[in-house]
Amino acid sequence: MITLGIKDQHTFLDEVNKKSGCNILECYQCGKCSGTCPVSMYMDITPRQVMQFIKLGMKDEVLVANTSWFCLTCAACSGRCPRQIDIPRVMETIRHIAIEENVSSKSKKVKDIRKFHDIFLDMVRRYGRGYELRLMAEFNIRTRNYFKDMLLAPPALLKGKIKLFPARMKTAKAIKRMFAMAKKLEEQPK
Amino acid sequence: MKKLTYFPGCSAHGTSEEFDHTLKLVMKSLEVELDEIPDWNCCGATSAHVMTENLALALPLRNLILAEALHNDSMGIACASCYARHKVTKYELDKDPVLAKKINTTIDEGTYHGTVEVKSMLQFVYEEIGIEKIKSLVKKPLTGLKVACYYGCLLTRPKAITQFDSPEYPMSMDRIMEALGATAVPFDFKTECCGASFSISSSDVVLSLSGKILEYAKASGADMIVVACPLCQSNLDMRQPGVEKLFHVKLNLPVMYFTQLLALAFGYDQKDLMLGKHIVPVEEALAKIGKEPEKKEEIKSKKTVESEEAK
Amino acid sequence: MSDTITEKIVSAENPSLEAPSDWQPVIIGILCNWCSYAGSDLTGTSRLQYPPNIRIIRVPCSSRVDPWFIIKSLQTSADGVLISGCHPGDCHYIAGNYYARRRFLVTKELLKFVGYHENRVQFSWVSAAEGPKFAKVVAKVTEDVKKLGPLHKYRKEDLL
Amino acid sequence: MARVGVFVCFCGANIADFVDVNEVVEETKKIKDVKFAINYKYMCSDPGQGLIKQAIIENKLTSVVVAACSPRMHEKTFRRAISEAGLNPFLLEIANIREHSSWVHQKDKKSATAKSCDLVRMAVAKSIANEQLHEISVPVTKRALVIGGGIAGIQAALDIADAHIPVVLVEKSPSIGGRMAQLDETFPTLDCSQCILTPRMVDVATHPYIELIPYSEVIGLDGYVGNYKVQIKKKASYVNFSSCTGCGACSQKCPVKVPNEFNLGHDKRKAIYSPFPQAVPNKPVIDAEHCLMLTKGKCGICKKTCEKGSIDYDMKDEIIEREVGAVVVATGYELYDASPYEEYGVGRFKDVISSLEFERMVSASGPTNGTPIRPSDGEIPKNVVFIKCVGSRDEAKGIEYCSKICCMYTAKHAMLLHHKVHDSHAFIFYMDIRAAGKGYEEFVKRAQVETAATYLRGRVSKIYQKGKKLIVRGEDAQIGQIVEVEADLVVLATAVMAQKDNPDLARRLGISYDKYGFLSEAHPKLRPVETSKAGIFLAGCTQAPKDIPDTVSQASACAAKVCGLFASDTMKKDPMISHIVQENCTGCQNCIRVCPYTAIVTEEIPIAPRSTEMRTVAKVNEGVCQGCGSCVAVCRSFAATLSGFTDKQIINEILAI
Amino acid sequence: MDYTKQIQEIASRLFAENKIDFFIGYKQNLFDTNQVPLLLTNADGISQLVFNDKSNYNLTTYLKFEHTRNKRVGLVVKGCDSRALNLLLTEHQAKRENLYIVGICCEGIVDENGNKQQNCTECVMPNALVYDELLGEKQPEKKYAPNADVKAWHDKSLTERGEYFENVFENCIRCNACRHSCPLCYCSKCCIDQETSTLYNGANTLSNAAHALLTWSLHLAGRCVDCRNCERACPSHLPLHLLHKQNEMVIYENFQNHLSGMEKDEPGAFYKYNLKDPDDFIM
Repeated sequence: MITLGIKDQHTFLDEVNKKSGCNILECYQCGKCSGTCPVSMYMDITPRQVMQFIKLGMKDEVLVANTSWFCLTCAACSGRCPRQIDIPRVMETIRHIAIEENVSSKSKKVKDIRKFHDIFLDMVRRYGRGYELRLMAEFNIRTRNYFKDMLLAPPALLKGKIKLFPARMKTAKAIKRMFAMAKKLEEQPK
Repeated sequence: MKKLTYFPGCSAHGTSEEFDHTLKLVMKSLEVELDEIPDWNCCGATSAHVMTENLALALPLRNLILAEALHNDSMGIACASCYARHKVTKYELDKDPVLAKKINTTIDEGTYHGTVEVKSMLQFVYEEIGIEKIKSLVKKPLTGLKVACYYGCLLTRPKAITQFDSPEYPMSMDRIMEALGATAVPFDFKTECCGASFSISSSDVVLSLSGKILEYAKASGADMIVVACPLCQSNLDMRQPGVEKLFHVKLNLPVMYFTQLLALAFGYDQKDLMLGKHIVPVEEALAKIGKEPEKKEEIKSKKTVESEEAK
Repeated sequence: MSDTITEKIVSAENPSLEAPSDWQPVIIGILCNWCSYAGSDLTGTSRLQYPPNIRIIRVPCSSRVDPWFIIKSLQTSADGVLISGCHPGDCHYIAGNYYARRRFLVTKELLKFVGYHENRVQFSWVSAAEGPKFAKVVAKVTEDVKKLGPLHKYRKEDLL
Repeated sequence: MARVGVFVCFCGANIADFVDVNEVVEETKKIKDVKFAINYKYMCSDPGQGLIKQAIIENKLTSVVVAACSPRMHEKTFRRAISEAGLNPFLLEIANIREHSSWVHQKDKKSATAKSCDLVRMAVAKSIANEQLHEISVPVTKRALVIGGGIAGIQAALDIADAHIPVVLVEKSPSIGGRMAQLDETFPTLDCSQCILTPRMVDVATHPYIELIPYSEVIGLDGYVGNYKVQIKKKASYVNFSSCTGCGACSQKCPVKVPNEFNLGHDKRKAIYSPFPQAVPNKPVIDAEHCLMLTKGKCGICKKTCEKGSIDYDMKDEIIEREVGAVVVATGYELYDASPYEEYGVGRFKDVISSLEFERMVSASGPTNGTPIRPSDGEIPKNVVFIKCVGSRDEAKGIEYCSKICCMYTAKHAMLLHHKVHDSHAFIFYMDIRAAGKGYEEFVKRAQVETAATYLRGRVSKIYQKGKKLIVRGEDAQIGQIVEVEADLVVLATAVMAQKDNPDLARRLGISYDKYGFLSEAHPKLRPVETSKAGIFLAGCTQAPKDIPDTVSQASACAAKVCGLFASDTMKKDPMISHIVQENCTGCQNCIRVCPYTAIVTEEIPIAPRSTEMRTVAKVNEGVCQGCGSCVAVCRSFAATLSGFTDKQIINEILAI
Repeated sequence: MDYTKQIQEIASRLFAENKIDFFIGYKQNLFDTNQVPLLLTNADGISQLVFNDKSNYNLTTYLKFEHTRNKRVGLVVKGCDSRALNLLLTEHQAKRENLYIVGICCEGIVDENGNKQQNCTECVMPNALVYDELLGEKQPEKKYAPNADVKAWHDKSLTERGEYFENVFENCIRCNACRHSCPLCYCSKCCIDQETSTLYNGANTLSNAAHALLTWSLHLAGRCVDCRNCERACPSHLPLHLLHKQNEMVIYENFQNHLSGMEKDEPGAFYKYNLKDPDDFIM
């Protein structure tokens, strides 16, 4: 059971609204988003429920939920939302808040997903471009799942789908600098 | 000779070499000169915008700035996610110059003016080349080939940003295929998500999503799926064996890039299409080309029409 | 309100001129019949008190108010003028107050330009339900004009 | 030489306690022109009024000032009083020393008294400038125009005609009956629409006081309340109604088949047709687009068949004019075209149909004789999904408002489906169930319990095909899980929209409409059937979405308004309106620009008496002017004046202080 | 800027073809360099017609007089004049079909010492907007900027302004020359007329003069086109443009950049409204 009207219900709502530029109060819980979302069945709470949770100021529940991490930003929901709420943007905002306050779901999947993104970005930082094999390998190592996709990798390798060596970018240092600067910007108070 | 700034995206030199390759062939026939952005970088899809705000904008911004230096009206992007990232970045920054300035600080290569139009290769071919021109170039029509056109999520969404075709039931690729002589079957999963970025991080999701798409493509009677995005391609193609295992079905549904079929119809030889790169073999499907499309289909459809009129 | 003023009051426009100690400003209020006049009646029926300096003239609609009403009032008897009509959109005559609003702004600015203190002429939207608001408005205007002191602008002859 | 009488009222203690009424009288007596002043306990009482009358006569008063309560209170009373004493009622002025003095300055008798004196002075000054005014009376043409022959128009027409007031009923299509004629059974009682409607349609046709003009449109309206002139375009029907017996032989023989609008294209009609069997008038019309004779110039079968020789291929549109005193607009509604809902495959899937198509299917007189079928293969559907709020409450694809009737008719459809196909199952996707109305909630309950329709709370996300089935996917928000229904038929409860040509009509009639195209009422609560233009009224869905009971009651309300308007032969109007002193008028026509009622027109007058050279000046239409005075304020040359509030009167008031 | 020849040609042509009953142009004044209006009823006086940078008078004023009403008139208009003409047409004071208009692309009028007049330096529409034929090169249109003097007075204190205007109005002798010379003052009954005005009649006091002029300027607010006929006509040289430009500024800044007479059929600022008009000055 949750009791409302104790703490200010709207602080979280306002935060999300401000950062996402959406107005979640417009949501009237029709559920078209949830029905649309290709991965809603994997989510702890459906996008529609997220909206209601936010309205009720249930911050922790929202941040811990895997919903925002499973969002593929395929924008199908926002395309159909009768109140034209940019739901992927809201999910993005929630993720960013979760990262800032470094709250995270207990679920392994979410951890994996976050790891993947970390690795990916790290890769971009280092090479400036994508490099699938390393990505796969490192991901598998980091997720203690050594043989995942091993069946898939060899044919891909054979067919030259995955290069053995990264296509290094000439001015990868430009990217390194960018990362550094971007980090600074993040730290700047908005 | 049209000129087009070209952003291949990381996968072009890896998973989707055949896309990159055939694209270049097609553009030659269409008399479009591609100049690839010198020293482009990864757009950060899909991790950057998941994890950080500024980086998600900074990475594509660098490419946009580099592109502006080439002084072409528009910039064509092969990969759908790359396209989405660049398009969104352009949209956001054009809307909010202050933000643009802020992000620009992370980049030495120059300042952003927002002069370049960002288009997906599909959009470019459909809007700036046009069906008529394509028709005129067809040497070897693909008659008899039934294709299901799969657009994925990001080519036509979000409508406000892409401003291209329908987000629910797009027809541009279908029309191109029809122009090539192939038959585009009605297909309800054109814009369903294939699981894109989860390809590696949580492949089971991808399997079920891609599975559904493949299943319905099969059900719609298509010989193959046509795509315009490397991520979609790899998910639908590379993951297909996995799908077959998971769902205990035999799909054997090749997944080709629309550029490959364009090239084929424009008279290039099959071996120019790098068909070897496909996990699911395509030859069988391509063999259908030239065979007379079964008449029954039409007769039946005519019947149903009459039966309705009777009612 | 009628208690005589203790501290000196000088005319805002002509600081050289001082008000007699028992001076009370005269304010002319021009109210539209359907909203503001009805509102002022409500102020009465609900016995809300306000300063007695205002003299009310009834017109059908704020759009009946020709700028010269204001100018003439300032020329002759008034130390301040209050014009009040229906809120935008509520005009009994559909759009009268929108036309009036334009004239009011220009008139106010012109008077300011030629040396009338801006608080001499004030405007308000008071609906038939806003009895309390009317009382407040009148109180405010009266206070403002009291501060400004008697109006002598362009009235040289009445000083002679 | 003015002789003013001033009458100061105590209003019991209300005034007397806070204002020294005697002093007021003494002060007043000092005013030049005041010939008589007195105070009294209750001026509004009979003795009070008697006092005034007596004084008027004894002192030959030329105008009267009553210092009492607000003019909004007793102006009428005292006007009557002085007119009984032979004085023109508009020579009365009221000094409001109660609401504006005694009641608001209760702590300060001295200045309250002073103020009261001022108020009286002002009133006296004004009264001196008062003119004798006489109530304007405008003749009324006692005939009403009703636009639209749906249930709203029918009801209004009948109610008005039953009061022995002639009615002109103009209907766009060949027959009256409107939407209601297309319905099968109606909620909440499930009685057959045709059975209750057709008798009334016949009444209209046979009513001695109703002139039915079918297949026609209103193209113009000039004049003002009580005196409108309306232009009506009679579309060429190519059939001479007066001689046609409606035998229908022509339609039977006609070789051309066209999709039937009445059944939304689910069957065919001929090129010469009457829309449905119970049509009123039951005379066919030729659809010029498809008739072979009119398009290609050959055929002519109907002409050969018709024994009466009523067919006339050379018939032309004709424009007729009628004089009416009031107008009832009842143009009804359109249904939302769902094609923006691509995710529902609208247009791609034959088996996704609109609620009205379903309504026709289940109607015994419908294209399938009452059995619902799948348009794709003609099979009888077992699982039927009903989707509510398609277009309604959807800013993205449709309109923001709630269409009001869908919740109820969808419940009805679920029942009808059950009645027609016993082993069928209805799934209803809804967002809220809005069943406010007499017997409505009970009705929905029946749908839920008796016909066991499955209600799922949520907006459907997508529909896709799987073999012959349609898979309907959405979230059931109550269990928070995604549900998919394998449906044979999907019925979309499409929104109620304003008629597309409402804005044009509104412009022609000179009334206003909202952003959706619904015609606007004068006041959302207190004047829901009037428009901003006097003498024009609204009935039914032309004003907002409504169900049949609401529509009918609004129609009757219109009838009551019209009858009220026509109660007397002439309309009395307050003479406090503006008029133009034409010798001062420069003809700049700015008054015309600002007049909210287009009450001002231009007129040609000689530039000088007996001159042949003409000039254009403004002229106020007394019937239309409401007396706001906008024109007076914008008139720079003192040509426009407003009786009761003339420049002179107002200057006097200002100078009196 | 000298179109004397062209105008003379046009005038004679029009008379020759009997297209007009009047031709209104400018004529050199004998005494000083300034010009006076010239009203021709036939081809005789054509040689007197001139037009150059001294032709300052706004000739549209003549359209309001009895003898030109309903007559066919040939008329020379500069940019500012044409704005007035636009408004006169909107307010039905002249019939377009009766007019043959010689439009001028005006490079600005100079005063006796040869400097450009202030209103010309601030001119927003140097080129005639309505014309049957246009003379000269189109001149660049300036963006509207508030009048310099008005701005200057706004920077001064309330009392300073008050005293200044008290002196200004004191010098008014109420000869009504301003009204008489104004093309847009065509009323038969006028608020500033000392004899007939119901408002400001009686003795010529400062108070009467001041308030009459204020009312008058409000009658021209949103209509005045800044041709400054009034100011030129004023025998006691009152800076009347201050009032007009003040109103113009307020109207331009608050009512969607309204400038009078710029559009065809566009009424004065007080004869239309916009829902977004400023409302914050009202309680």
